[in-house]
Amino acid sequence: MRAGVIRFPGSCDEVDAQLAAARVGDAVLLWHADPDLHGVDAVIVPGGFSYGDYLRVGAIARFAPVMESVIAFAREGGLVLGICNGFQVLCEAGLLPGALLPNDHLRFRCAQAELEVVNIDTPFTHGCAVGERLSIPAKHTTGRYYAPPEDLERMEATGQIVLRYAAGTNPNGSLRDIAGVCNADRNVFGLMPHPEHAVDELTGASADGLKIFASMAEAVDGRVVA
Amino acid sequence: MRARVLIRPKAGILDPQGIAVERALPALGFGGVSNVHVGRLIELDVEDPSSLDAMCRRLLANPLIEDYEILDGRSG
Amino acid sequence: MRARVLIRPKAGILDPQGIAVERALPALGFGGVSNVHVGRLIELDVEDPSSLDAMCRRLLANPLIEDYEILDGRSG
Amino acid sequence: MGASSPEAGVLPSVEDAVALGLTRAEYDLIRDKLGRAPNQVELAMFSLLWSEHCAYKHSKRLLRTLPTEGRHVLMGPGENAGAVDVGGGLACAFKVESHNHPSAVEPFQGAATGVGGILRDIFAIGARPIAVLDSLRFGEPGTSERSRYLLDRAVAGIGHYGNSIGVPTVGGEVYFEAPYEHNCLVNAMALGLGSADRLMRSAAAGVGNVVVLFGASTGRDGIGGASVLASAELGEGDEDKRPTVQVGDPFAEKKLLECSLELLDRGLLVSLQDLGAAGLTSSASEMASKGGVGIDLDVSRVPLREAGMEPFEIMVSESQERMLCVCAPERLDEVLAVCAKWEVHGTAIGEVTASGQMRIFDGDRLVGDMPVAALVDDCPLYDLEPERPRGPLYPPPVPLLAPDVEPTEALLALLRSPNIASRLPLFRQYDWLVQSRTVRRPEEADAAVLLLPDGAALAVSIDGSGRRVAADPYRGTVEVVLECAANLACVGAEPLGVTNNLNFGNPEKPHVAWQLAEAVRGLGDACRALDTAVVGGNVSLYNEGAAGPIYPTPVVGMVGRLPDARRAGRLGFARAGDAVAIAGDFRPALGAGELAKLCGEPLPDGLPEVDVAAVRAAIEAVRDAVRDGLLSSAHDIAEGGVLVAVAECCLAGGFGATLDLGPSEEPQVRLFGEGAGGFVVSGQRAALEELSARVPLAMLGEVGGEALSVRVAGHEVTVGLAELRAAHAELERFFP
Ligand SMILES: Nc1ncnc2c1ncn2[C@@H]1O[C@H](COP(=O)(O)OP(=O)(O)O)[C@@H](O)[C@H]1O
Ligand SMILES: [Mg+2]
Repeated sequence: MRAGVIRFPGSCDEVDAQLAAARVGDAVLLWHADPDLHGVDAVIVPGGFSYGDYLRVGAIARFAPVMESVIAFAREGGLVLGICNGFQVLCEAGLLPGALLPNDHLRFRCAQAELEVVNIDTPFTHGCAVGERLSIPAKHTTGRYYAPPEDLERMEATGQIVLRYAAGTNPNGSLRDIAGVCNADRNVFGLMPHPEHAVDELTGASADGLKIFASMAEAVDGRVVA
Repeated sequence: MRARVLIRPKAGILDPQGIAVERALPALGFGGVSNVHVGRLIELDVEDPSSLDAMCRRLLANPLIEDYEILDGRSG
Repeated sequence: MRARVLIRPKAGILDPQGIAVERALPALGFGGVSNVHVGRLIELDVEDPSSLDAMCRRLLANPLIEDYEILDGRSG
Repeated sequence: MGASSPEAGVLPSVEDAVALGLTRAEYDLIRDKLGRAPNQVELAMFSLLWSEHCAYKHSKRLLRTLPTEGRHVLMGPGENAGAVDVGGGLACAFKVESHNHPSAVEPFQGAATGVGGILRDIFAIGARPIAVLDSLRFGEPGTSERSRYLLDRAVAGIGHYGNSIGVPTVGGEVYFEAPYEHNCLVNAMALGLGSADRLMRSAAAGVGNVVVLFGASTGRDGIGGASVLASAELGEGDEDKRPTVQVGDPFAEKKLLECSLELLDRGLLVSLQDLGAAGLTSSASEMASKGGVGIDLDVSRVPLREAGMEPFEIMVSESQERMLCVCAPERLDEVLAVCAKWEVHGTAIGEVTASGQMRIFDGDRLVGDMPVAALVDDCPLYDLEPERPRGPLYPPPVPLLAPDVEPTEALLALLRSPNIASRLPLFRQYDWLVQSRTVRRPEEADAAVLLLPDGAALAVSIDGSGRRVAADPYRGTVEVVLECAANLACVGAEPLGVTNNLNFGNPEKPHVAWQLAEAVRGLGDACRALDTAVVGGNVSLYNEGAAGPIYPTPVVGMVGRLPDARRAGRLGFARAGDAVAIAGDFRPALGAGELAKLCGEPLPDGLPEVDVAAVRAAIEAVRDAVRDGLLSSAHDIAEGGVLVAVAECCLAGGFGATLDLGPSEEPQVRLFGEGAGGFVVSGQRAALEELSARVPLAMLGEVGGEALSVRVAGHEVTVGLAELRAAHAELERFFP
């Protein structure tokens, strides 16, 4: 898999995402002002504070020249992963349902999140088992997932809810403990926790996040990556 | 023209900022306050006021979670 | 009474959000916009409107860096 | 540009000079240096460069006594940050700086811009910021609403800036004492990594080279003081036009950081300097002074955020997120192109000259013309008149416990004390893991540990105990340095260098002068004893409130290295059955300790002597044991003494322990006494016995179970982990 990680002004975790993706393939940085995706197999919209998170998280980044190409890429079935701020950008861009609102406690919180894999029938989670627990750090001020009730019902039915915070550990007030969702076609996936910060036990509390990148690589390359 | 855009959380969506303000006020001796909501105020000079609505829908507000209202900057 | 409090960065105080929005708009095809400022909107039901001013000074606004304006909620 | 003598304009008077904080004598000296009365622009510039903050009038002579050279030092004091060699061709740049006053006025923005300022110092020398630490002091949170507010907002501000710019906040310290009630301290430290052979200096060079200002536009931020110079009479409400509160923009700084590092990577710059206190005035003058050149600046070319700013306002503005660089004329276009790429505004505003003069133009009008040497070097330095106070300077703390308090109650009260309780409610508001380098985060180990590319790691600790320094400025400061080294030892690191921030009261008062002189003597002696060097720092004086001076608070930041990140030590007990011991010749005393404070004891006049050589030996023994993987855990004994240290090991590891401290004349001293040089270590019995060959070692007992149970001189203390944890979580109350 050759992954392209977008760098917006204000991105913070783009290099971490590049290093994580490079563990299962190649990874390059894509510049926000350059609409050319340089033939990557998958796009990662990284965490950080694109455009300072000013106005509304993800609202300005969503209009960057590169995003037009990402939207087209996604419509053609290309794999797109949005992490934290990237998740917010993908929601603003309409590639994912719902929106992210300020945490119910209104503070930035950095902590290990205990996640439960709900749907493994996606290119991002098929390396996991249903109900498997993943321990992945989350760090954000605006991670409370919201979608209108009728949409939530549909998403439950169509398997678009991919990750939940383990019962009783919801760190931000997300509806139905939702931590990560995909689009109807399941080729676009966004989550608030940071899998790129859970790829090596030396600098993270676990390596569970690697499963997400490995799943993507397998989906792209059609082979299992150690 | 000077315009003001008022953006508020849609009814029915939890507004923890509003709740926090509502909780803090009595402690400071301000009773009789209810129904508090916190949103955004955007003020701008715009040459073509007719473009404001589109601006709100495309960028300034997120219709899924927010309502907006455009005021003439001189009003109020 | 339903009241609206508009809170904006004081004149001369840096307004990073306003700058960011002003920079973004032309790229979206919205030209002719200038002097953009981003502040906060607080809407509340208050029994005693005369207490609003004190509320703004004590809690709702930060007088060091923000100006506030109280509007009757029905207006605008 | 080119002109004869500057426009006089409305000549400011000596009273204006006094209003700006200069003495009459200093004003006369400025007259002599210029051979005429300074005009408005010149007086504004002199008043800032000759201020305590820029000129170190009362501290420079003391600072000269500090050891600033050593085998690891690449860059000592004098540049924007110090730097040490961390191997693999890499340099670690680091510095601590205070933002005390701005934080007292507006804690969120004050703390945020403090972080922004120290980060600029790091990337100004070409290092990419990799970590932030914070050192905070407030009044008692239990009784002071104001202190709770300052704490809450300062922490939020630090998090806001550090989190948004993608630099992890990996450590820090916070203490609460009444003397900080009217004068909080907000110090921020930053570390950066860069290639050792390409560190950037700030000396301007190359006559004819261009001076480029890049970053945010310039407003009236922070010019409050100088506004007495405004020739335009201020009318009602015009005060708004002269805000002193600076608002931080981490997004602008993020772009500034990437832009600056790319400019340096491409070798486009001759020199680089951040704009900090005193804005363009100090940045340009210091660049010229260090390069032994002159600089011409044209304020009419400075991009402004507000209309109608006067030349002096532009020169003294402290608008944030700006940098100044010097480049060759033929490089200017490339420089501006890099700025454009990062959406950073860059403007050529001046030129390096051979004149040795700082000349300020407004278009073609010369509005200021001063010898650089006069501005930067000729500020008079003052000798302190230290005098040891005869009586106590600080009232005794409010008693919360009876002197004969039972050990169990004392332990729980100590764990609940805001000075000891878990800092998790604070630091979980900080991103401690971005950049994928953090091997040890806060409360996992006594020092933060950051992975280096070659598999080695940096360790960093920041410390300062105002109360103990107040009791004994010399020994208290020695203890601070030793504690930093002990923290590093607990993760297996050896010191590479030290930075420090001297937070004191008014140095013109003999007793404060004495505190300052003694503290600096202690700092120097302790660094020499550990043969490590002071590579930088900051001084913050006049920290006094209505109730008198703050506790003298030298904050020490120490950076070290360990060869193998995978061997980094932890503080938590890790294995049931491990033996627990105290390593080091630990001689505790209650005076000036946390328990004494809770019991309302007045500060003692002096601390027990420290055997620095013995402490150093213990530090090195523990460090080597950690490096060799002999220990399961290591934790230095600090606030609250042995029993609190052991409880912290239990909580961090999730294990209980059963210990026997043996007989003791004074069980309270044995359990809760404080002092330098003691470590709680755990590991296999054989490993600890091996350690005992190098350092005095007292076996205490064993790790295991769900409770901490300690026997001493007949007393028995047994507290379950859950109860310990509940007490330790006290600060949660302040962060709902
Ligand atoms: N307490 C101190 N110990 C050692 N060096 C110091 C101390 N205080 C200031 N310095 C050095 O003096 C120089 C000027 O300090 P400062 O004015 O804070 O620089 P800047 O304006 O770049 O922040 C710096 O090189 C700093 O490291
Ligand atoms: Mg500097």
